[in-house]
Amino acid sequence: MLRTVFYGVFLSLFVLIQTLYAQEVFKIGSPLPMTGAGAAFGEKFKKAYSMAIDEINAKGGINGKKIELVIDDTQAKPAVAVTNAKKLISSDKVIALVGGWSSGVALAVGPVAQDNKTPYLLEHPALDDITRQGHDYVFRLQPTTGMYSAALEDFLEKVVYAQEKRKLKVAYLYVDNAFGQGVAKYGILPYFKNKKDKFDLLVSEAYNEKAMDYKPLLLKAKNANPDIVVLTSYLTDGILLAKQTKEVGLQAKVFSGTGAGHSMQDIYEKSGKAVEGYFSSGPWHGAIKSPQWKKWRQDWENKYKYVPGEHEIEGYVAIYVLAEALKGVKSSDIIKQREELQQSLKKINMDTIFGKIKFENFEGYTNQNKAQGLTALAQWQEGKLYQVWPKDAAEREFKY
Amino acid sequence: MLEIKDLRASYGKLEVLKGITLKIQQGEIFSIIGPNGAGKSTLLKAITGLMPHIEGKINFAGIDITGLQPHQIADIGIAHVQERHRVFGSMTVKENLLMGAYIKTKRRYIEENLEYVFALFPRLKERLNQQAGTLSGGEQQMLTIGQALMMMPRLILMDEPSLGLAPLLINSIYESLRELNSKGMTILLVEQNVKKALQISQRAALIENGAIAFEGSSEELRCNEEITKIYLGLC
Amino acid sequence: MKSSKAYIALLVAVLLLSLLPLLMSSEKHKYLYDVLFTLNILILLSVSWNILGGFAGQVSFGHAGFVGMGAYAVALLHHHLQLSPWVAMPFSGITAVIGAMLIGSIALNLRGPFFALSTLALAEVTKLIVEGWRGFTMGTQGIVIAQTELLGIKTTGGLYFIITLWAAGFALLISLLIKNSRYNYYFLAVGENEDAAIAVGINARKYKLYALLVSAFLAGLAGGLIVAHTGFVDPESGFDMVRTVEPIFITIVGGMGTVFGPLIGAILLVPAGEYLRTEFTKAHLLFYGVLLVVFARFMPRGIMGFFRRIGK
Amino acid sequence: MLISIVINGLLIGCIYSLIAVGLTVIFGVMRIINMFHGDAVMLGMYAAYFLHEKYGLSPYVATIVTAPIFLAAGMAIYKILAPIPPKQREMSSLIITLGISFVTATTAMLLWTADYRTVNLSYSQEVFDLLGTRIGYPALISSIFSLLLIGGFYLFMTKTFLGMSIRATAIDPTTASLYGVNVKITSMVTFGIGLVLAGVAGAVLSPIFYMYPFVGSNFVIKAFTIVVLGGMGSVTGALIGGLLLGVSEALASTFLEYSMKDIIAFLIFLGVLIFKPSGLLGGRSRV
Repeated sequence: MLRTVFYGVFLSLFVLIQTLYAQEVFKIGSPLPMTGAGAAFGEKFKKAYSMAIDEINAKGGINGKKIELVIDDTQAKPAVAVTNAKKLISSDKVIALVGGWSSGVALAVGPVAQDNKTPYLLEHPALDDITRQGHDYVFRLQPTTGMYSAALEDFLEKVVYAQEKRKLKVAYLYVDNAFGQGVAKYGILPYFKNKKDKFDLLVSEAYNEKAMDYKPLLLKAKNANPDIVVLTSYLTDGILLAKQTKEVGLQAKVFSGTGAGHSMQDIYEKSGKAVEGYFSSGPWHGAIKSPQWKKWRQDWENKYKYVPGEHEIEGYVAIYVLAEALKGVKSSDIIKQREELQQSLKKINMDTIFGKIKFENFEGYTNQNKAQGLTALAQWQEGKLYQVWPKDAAEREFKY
Repeated sequence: MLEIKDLRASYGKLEVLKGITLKIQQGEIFSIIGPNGAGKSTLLKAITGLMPHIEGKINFAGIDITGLQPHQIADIGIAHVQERHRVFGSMTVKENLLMGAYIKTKRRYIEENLEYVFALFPRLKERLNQQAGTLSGGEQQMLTIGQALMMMPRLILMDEPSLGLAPLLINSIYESLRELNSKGMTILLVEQNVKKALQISQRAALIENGAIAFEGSSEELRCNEEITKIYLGLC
Repeated sequence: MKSSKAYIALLVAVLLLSLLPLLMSSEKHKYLYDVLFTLNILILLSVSWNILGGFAGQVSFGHAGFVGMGAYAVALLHHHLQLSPWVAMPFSGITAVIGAMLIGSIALNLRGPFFALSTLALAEVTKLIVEGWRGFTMGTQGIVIAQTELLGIKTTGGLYFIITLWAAGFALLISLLIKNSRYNYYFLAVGENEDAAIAVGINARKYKLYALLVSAFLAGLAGGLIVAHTGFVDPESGFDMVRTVEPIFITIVGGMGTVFGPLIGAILLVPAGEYLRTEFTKAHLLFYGVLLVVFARFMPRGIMGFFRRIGK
Repeated sequence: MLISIVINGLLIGCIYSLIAVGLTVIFGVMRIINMFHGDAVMLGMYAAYFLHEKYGLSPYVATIVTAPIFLAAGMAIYKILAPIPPKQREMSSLIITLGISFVTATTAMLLWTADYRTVNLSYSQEVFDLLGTRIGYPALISSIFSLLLIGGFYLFMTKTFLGMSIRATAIDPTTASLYGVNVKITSMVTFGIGLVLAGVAGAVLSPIFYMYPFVGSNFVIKAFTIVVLGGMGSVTGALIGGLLLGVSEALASTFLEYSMKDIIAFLIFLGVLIFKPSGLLGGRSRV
């Protein structure tokens, strides 16, 4: 009798330990701006991650383990983000880092991840330099700033120039920070420099994101009487620019943003519909023709009551990419787990609603997903942003 | 009218007034004289509530005003003209005079009081819209007295009106004080200019080291041996 | 505390804390060491602010400017001349001192709130120049600094905390030396009443400049130490206003004008801030704000002042 | 184009001035560096937003509803600051107001989320033509409203006893008390009025700017620039300082590189500090 009890207790203890062991989770850490000017974006990514994680966990997790998200507030400050990353790695013992929103934060977190051999997956910080440091623990699934304007450039040449058949005057205004400088330096400026025969870049100015009045700048652009106005903006400056463009009466054949602010639903309502007809060239909003994408978008609207854009899909897909890679993690030691995850990420080759994800080393980039099919030109038509270029990814005909 | 009983006041640990007892009669000019740092100005500050810690009793026209706030004492009818003619430099002369009539019950009489002040100091009327800070020292002194009159006080405390002024101006200021007094105004005058003070006042007290050394009629003080020693024979 | 005892206590504390990695592995407790790094940096910065604001009575709103200058000195030497941050480090302090001479030539003519606001403006101007001078400073894109090693200490690693510990100790030592020298009296005189100080023959401008230069050196050094650790700097983060605000908080909470006030303030506020941030991802600034209001309201002379009063 | 640029500079300058006026009054009277000011502007914006969304109130009319609340809030904050000994007041008030700023902004975020919001009026995109310059109606109305408010406040400060007592307290609180001014109450009311002006500035900004809980920090440094530029405590100084800043920024951003615009503002600021430390309009608390 005593023996049975003893065995019983022993057995149940064993089972208990086993289940405890099995219930161990994969922790994913994210340094995000949850306070300060970037808080609205931190909130977007938090929603995107949570949605994906809830779905995965509801289906039983990965290898029987659930995924858990740990967020630490960066206030969008690189120096704080370094502490965040170290806390997440050494104190929370996360298996991987994801996100960061701004390029400055990602530039600072990258070396910490590399140093501690912890995979760091970027889904939004876009500055080219981040994946040009040779860090083999840093992965990026979305296009870089230099790739943002690819679809616009294609469109301007093949459609606008082809139709007008004359040299076109261009005004370019961009936000003065790592993102804006990146798009300008790696994308727009070299492009127009190369195509001097077709385009005449008359105004090219960086502006302060926090300014209250852009009218002098817009008057300067108006004075040049441009055919094409290109803007690289975040949300708040994008809103003011759109409103004040109407106010000063700046007119052009084409107004185009380069993703970021111009591809967020917020800009339409908050600018009082001033961006109707604007184009936006940037990371696309997914493989919109696929049924999985349509379902995702519906789910999102049901859950959060608004139309998702590039941030939401990037965050959501990032978790699925990590989940896929986590399948290759077998060991129990966190240090080995991280190594296995890195190896596993290297081998990733998957189709997602954000397109094909495969991390490659090329032309000085390390673990950068190539951009083919990931940038698209979209246009604001009757309050919604529809992809219009390239043709095979178009939901609607462009209006021009 | 004003009764002060065993008044003590101190700055931190330094006791400046060591038990002062005084009575000021209605309608008189009472001079307080004494060397620098004897506590003359402190006495005035203690009366109008500018000293944070005082002991003793101050009674004004039957009201106990000990420990009241400066603005309450102003309400009760005591004007305090501080030394070095502290006007509101960046406000105009007119605004300065109007500040004198800040107490609600006196605002009704602004016009009459302005006339009264202008009659006494015609210079002020000429400079009505000038910034007070740009006035000469003498004019500023006139302005502060004018401000005090706008309060329609029952008692004016006057701190060193002659300080830093040319002799001719001093005479003119004192002339106005005499005129005010002749119309019934009670004045408590603190002066280093002993000669002037004792000429104008009916009674006077000598303060030394925070205590009253002598008190009596101005005539008595002028001929007092001690004072003669210090202030070189005024008698 | 007798002054000689204070020196010994300081030395012993720094030496003992330097041995901490023997007890706790710096590899395993990276976060702890990072918090200690932040703590040391803020002690250094607060002591720097206190020398100018607390000792000499010249309240600076522009410390972020000196920090930024130091940070950019290291970053630019690394970027253009490939100098290791270890070699470039001393230049961070020196650059800030040069900057302080320029700033001082304008600001030291001013007093009180005018001095404070002019230092704020000058720090902003420096930041805007760094932002605008893209060819040299990379503008808003920022500069990445590769991590380097010296004697097995990585600028990004846990052992780096020892370097910042010695820097904080060095700042406290300077603070003590000033407090126990005749300069303390000059500073006090100038801080209390500049006109009176000039009237008794003290060259007020000279002593204000001395305090400014010492303060700027330490703040610049802090900037250099931070940038080597973060590995990235842009104008927004290099000249972050927080680098002005935090030392003021810490010094006031600890006790302005005392040698150990900044130390006590930092030991209290840094862990509190860390705890609140990790515990309340979104609401941490709320609690931190309440903490500041309560401290500043009920202990306007800081913790040192509070205990001194109770001691009486 | 030059005329358009100057006009635009003046328009935005009016609003800069309005933000600075409240700050300058608080600073002039109490020597309190009010770091909460930007957050009061933020609260004014949100109040205008909600009153517009829920009750269709025009932001300009909404100021009547919010003014008493800001007055009370200002007086309450002054109650926290008042008991601090004068010697510590300058620094302690800086920290306390900054602490309150943290609490306010974070609470705003928890209540209203971090989302950006704007107020779009029915006439948001209508344009008025002035000397060949196109001006949006909201920008025009906001600027005129600001000017009227500053003008009204100027009259209040020069023509009423309360206004004069505020100025007198700023110059010399001791002397003011001897004329019957209750300095404590005056200071308290002044703080309240300062916040009312900040709240109104927020309402005026709401149709032409955007809001989020931490937006306040955008205004603080600029407002302090104007305060020092105009002379601390001076209402006309704040007006002229704001207009000057608006115009110089507009001109600088047209004829120089745009990023140089802020440098110009700060260089003007430094020039004033060097050559006239008391500000453009001289001594403190000249109206």
